[in-house]
Amino acid sequence: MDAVELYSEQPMKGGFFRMEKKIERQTLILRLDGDLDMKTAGTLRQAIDHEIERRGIRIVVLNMEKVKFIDSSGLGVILGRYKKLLSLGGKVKISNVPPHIYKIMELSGLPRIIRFFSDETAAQADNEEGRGA
Amino acid sequence: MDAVELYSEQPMKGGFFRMEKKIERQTLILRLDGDLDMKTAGTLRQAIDHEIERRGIRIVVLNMEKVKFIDSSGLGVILGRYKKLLSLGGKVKISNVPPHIYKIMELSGLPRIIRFFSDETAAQADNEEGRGA
Amino acid sequence: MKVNQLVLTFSSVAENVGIARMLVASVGAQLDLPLNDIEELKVTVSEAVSNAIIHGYRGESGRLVLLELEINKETLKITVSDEGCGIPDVEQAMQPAFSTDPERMGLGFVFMQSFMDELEVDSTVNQGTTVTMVKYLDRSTASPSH
Amino acid sequence: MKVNQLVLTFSSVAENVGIARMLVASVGAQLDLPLNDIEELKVTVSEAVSNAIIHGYRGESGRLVLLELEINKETLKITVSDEGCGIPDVEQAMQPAFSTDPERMGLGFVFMQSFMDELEVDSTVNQGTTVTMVKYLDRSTASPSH
Ligand SMILES: Nc1ncnc2c1ncn2[C@@H]1O[C@H](COP(=O)(O)OP(=O)(O)O)[C@@H](O)[C@H]1O
Ligand SMILES: Nc1ncnc2c1ncn2[C@@H]1O[C@H](COP(=O)(O)OP(=O)(O)O)[C@@H](O)[C@H]1O
Repeated sequence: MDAVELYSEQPMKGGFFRMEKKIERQTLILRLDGDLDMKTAGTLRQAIDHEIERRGIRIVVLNMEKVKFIDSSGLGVILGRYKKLLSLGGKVKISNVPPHIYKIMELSGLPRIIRFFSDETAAQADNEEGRGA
Repeated sequence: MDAVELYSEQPMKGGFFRMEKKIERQTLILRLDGDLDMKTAGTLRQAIDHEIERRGIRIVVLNMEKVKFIDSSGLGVILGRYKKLLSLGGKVKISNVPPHIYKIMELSGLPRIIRFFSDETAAQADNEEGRGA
Repeated sequence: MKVNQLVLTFSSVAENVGIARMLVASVGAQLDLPLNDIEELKVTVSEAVSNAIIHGYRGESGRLVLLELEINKETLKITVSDEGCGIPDVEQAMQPAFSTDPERMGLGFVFMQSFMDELEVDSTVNQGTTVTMVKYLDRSTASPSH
Repeated sequence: MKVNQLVLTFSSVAENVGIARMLVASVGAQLDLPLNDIEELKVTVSEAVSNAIIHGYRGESGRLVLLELEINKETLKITVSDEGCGIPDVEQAMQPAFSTDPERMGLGFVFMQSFMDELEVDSTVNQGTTVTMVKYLDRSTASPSH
């Protein structure tokens, strides 16, 4: 079979964002999917703040596996939630970050402030250790 | 698991086109992949004309399974190859057309002129029958 | 009331036809239109932009094509313009199967007409052509995206 | 020599940030840039356009943002402009972590600077801001797309 490459282009995605919410033993797990930018960051902020205020959530795990894009608006909301939870004695943890998203997060210095985990289980395990200590 | 739909959008594709070429018993099979428009239609025309002239190909099967987009520039090149082959005693056959591509082809009237087949095998089988008759 | 407006002005090169299609597709997605409508909008824009480049500018690159997308409450207005050779007889040009190029099918205007609710062609020889098209958005019955 | 030029003028609404990113991504794909470079271009455009909407127009919709992409033989030039409030002290604004909005990180210009080879900010208070950025294209060593 003779493959003739003529003109090729990566599939493109526009501004798409959704999330799945899960609450387990006072921990809010959010599985984010899509682009985290000035259009969508507010939705993430509201979702987290809502659970902090209504349910007294203090640990938030952000599963970033399906995040396709992040910029400083998205990073700012994550840092903002980290600060808010810190003042309440809680924390933000991040899991399943794809490599190209990690690069942007690294440039922002976020991994020096917030802990990153390979998956949700690791993030939650660390939670219990933290409480046990 | 609580799914919160916030903002959702279909994945997008830009102008991408490539093809795979296969020659079997005087039949040229082209597996097209991507967008067939004014940018890429010329490449398809050249590929077919080249095989007609250099190898005496008379039957062309266009497998459209992976065609994502077609407009009148793409349809025009297919009709043009049909006419050229007709004058040489040959023909163009089309297989594996996705439904949304078929809709556009139908509007153009092409299915009343060129025969469509569910897959390459059916297209080639008809070929042999045609020759046997 | 104009809700959102995007105008893309671009060089008359074939590479940009795919980009013009992608722009209308992403606006269609933003409007939560069904996939089938988005496909039709892509064909519409592809035809109008191809005409501007192929006929209006006769393939000459380095000229400019304008694609305007205006989202109103109940309509999507698409305008494609060039400052090319113009059309001497618009009525004739819009006839199905009419083409000044023997290699082409003369289906561009047929597709635009089938897929849009309104189509107006304004052309002046040696000054250029503007194709204005409107699609009605039935947003009340729009189904959630998925 | 200007090879290709695309200018997108659009309303200052958040929905359009994703569309602006998609435009630069498809131009990057047209240039056969590596995926990583395309990601960086998307962040760059996202930051500059967000700044125009958030800071320049203070979130006011119905104003216009301009995104210009100019593809030359050896460079991709990206210009983002608004006719908004302008920046009184550009040098200060470009400092890492500086932001006039306590909720924001002050990283927009940092990202633009990291991802582009040249960055110039031209701003006049009450008249607007133009950010001009250049990326060098090393097309001789560009690998075939796949
Ligand atoms: N933008 C344009 N500038 C000049 N002539 C045009 C333009 N658009 C269409 N035409 C004329 O109208 C004819 C019919 O157009 P169309 O229905 O799109 O078919 P086709 O592109 O296949 O010729 C063209 O052949 C051309 O002569
Ligand atoms: N287009 C603009 N119009 C007005 N002010 C701007 C513009 N772009 C940037 N600024 C100013 O420069 C500051 C720094 O911008 P930036 O580095 O992108 O960080 P951030 O957006 O997080 O504030 C902004 O807080 C704002 O005061």
